[in-house]
Order: sequence, then structure tokens, then C-alpha cells
Amino acid sequence: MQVQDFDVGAEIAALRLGNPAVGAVASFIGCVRDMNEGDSIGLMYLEHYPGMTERELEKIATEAHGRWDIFDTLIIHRVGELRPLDQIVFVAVTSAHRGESFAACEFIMDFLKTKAPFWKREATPQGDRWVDARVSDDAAAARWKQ
Amino acid sequence: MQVQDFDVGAEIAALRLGNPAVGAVASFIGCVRDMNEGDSIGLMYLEHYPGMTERELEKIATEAHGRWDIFDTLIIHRVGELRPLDQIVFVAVTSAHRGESFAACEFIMDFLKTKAPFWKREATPQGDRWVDARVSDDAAAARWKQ
Amino acid sequence: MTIQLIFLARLRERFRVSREAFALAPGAATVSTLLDQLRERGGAFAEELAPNRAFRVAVNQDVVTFDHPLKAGDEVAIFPPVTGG
Amino acid sequence: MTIQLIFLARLRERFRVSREAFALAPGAATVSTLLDQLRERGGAFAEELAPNRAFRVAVNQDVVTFDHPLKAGDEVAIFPPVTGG
Repeated sequence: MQVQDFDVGAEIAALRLGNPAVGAVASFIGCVRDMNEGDSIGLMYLEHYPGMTERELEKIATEAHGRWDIFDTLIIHRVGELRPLDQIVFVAVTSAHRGESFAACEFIMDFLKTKAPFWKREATPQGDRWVDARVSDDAAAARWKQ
Repeated sequence: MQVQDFDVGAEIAALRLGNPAVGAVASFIGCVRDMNEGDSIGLMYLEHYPGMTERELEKIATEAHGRWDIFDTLIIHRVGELRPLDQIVFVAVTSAHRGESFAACEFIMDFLKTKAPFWKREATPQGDRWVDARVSDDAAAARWKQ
Repeated sequence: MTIQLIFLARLRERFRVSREAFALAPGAATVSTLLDQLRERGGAFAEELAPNRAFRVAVNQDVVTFDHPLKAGDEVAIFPPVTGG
Repeated sequence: MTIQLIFLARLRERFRVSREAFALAPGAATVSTLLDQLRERGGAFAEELAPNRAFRVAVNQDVVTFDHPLKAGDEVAIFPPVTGG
């Protein structure tokens, strides 16, 4: 968790860290959109539950390592005030072959969306509102159950 | 196709290009590994078929746009001499929601691996050899057939 | 027996409190009995914690089911379904 | 009737030629009849283009099946299965 922005190029370079066994890096960036549910968004505020957040992200990464043959995982999530175009979240996974890093990266995002204690409040022309959980996120996370 | 290296952070920024409707950026980097099929790799040479390469990459991107609700796609592939740790290929896809960009990015990589006319020759302690096509790449591409 | 209550996001705003020490009624306590006590406050508590509303409870930072037992000193957080990422 | 032949990667090395103008035998020509003519050269051509070997043929930069017809001026590339990415 961090308030400040992140540099995806530098983060990926640090994750690979001169490991010549890495053949694949899958990554994902989530960004603030200027529209949601048909309303224009000016400002967004991201709240989290300090302590539990770190534990949940650690659990999600551990679960990914248990499921796939991957080298390293990185999860960065911003909190506080954000605006359209801002980066919110970054997930990157390294592996020898591409299938594993793709699957693990998408798995981490799906679980982060449904398990990690973050909440978005957005400012719309009709006033502030808390974003509702998406049913599609639950469905995305449910696919990973054996 | 290019001989020179690329900066993934700058490429992603250019792909998003201030589009505030983008909520998701999925990307993939393929890198040269120092081991393949049990042999250590010193140098790698990437040959392609100029003209057809551009056409195939264009076809793959068009196919991805037809299948998913995505904004923009970027495919960069290097040719010529490369060494372990070097970046070979970069694919990035932007969309409103993450499912589409993840799927399109993996689809592009799977098709690039089986359709785009690139060939790898690698230098091993036993001499130079052309890399054989992987059966697993054909299987990965075959999953996308309806 | 006292526990630490934490309310987050929309529930924090609705209840106008983010953290409080809370005295559980004597006897075997679970998340369910805690929720019953909170609903007795009425108002936003009765409304937001009604059985048909979607909210989650974490005890010592792990999400639990409502039959989870509580002990003195537990950190009990109540929050809406998460919406990060 | 003359076509442009292109050999790539391992086949270019084995045949020791990357590009040549090639005169097709008179009559209706397809990729199959071209391959027959090339195999008649023997050596690496007969070996690498044997029917049990894995190679691909593109006509004017589109991969085609071996019954694809050929016409004068076509660019015909023969190459191993691709291994990029």
C-alpha cells in the first residue's frame, strides 16, 4: 500500500533483478476511469484496513506461488485520493514460460478484487458515493476454485 | 519489428495516451533465458520474414479487436542478436475492465508464437541450433478456437 | 469482556465511528451475538447490520463466519464487500 | 512461368540460398508441383521437403495449403514452423 504513484518500468526491472531464468513477465495495471456506472468521476478516494490489507495480499501471493511454477510476484496498491488516469494497482509475475505468469497474474487480480480490504468512494456530479461490489468480480474469483 | 530495445513504461504510457476510459492495461514481456532444453544459452539470433511479419501481427491485432471490447493493442518484437536477460517481445492491451485486456493479451501472445514468422537460433556450448517449435504453443493457440 | 470494534468505509461513515472499545454481554459470545447487541442500538446500526444486508466481519484481520467465537481483546472489523483494485 | 522463391531460417541455411527466381515446369502449377520440382534437386531439398517433414509455405505472405495454385510473379516462401515470441 502506498499513497505515491509507481513506475511500472522500474518495478518490472526490479522484479526481474537480473534473473536470467525469467522468460516471461505478465503484468496488470488498474487505472481510474473518468466514467463509472454512467456517471462522470472527478475524484476517487481509496480506503483500506491497515494490517489486514498486508496480510491478505501476502495470502494471495502465497496462494499463487502454491498453484503455479512462478519466480516472483509483486502487488502494489495505492490508497488515498486519486483522479481519472491515475494508476491504482499494479500486479506483476515472473516465470520461465508464459502460461504460468499469465494465469497467476489474473488470479492475483481476481482475488485482490474480492478479498483485499480496499474500498472506493467516488465523487460524481450527484455527490460522493461508495462503489458497490461487482457481481462479475465474484464470478471471476469463483472460476479459480477447483 | 525492431533491433533496438524498448522501454515498457514509456510504451504503456503512450498506449494509454491520456485516454481516461482505460481502466485496465494487461501486458506481457518475453525475455531471453540463459537456459533452454537443458543447455546454457550465450547468444540468440532472431530472424523474421520482412513484409509477412507486419501482415501477420496486423491480422492478430485485428482478430483480437474483433473478439474483445478493447481500446488499443501494441505488439513490439525484436529481431537480430539478443542475449540472456534481453527483452524479446512486448504485448500490451487496454480496455475498460480487466477480463478483456487479460484475454486479448494472452490471445495475441499465443497467436504470435504460432503464426508470426519469427525464428530463434541459439548459441549453446555444443554449437548453434535453431529452436524447435513447441507442441505446447500449438496447444495454447488451439484453445482460442470456438 | 471487552473487544475492539472497527468500522470501515461506508459503515464507518454511517455509524459515525471508526473504532471503539465494546463491552460484550456476559456469556458465550460469537460474531452473531455481537451483531445482535449492535442492532439493539437501532438507527443506522439496525439498518446496516440487518440480516439481509451484505457486510463482512473479520476477527483479528481474518474474515470469519458469524458463528465464530469471540474472546476478550479481539479486534473485530465490520465492513462492506470490498471494491479495490 | 517464373516465381520468386524465399527460404528462411534453418531452410535458408540448409539450402544455402535465401532467394531465387524459379522457373516452374509448364502446366497448371500448385504448391505441390513446386515442391515436387524442388525435391528433384535431391540433397538437402529432397531431405528437408520430404512429405513427413514439418515446414510451411506462404504465397504472397499468406500461409497456404499445398493445393494452392501458383501464378507468374508469386512470392513463395518456404520455412520451418515459427518459434518467435
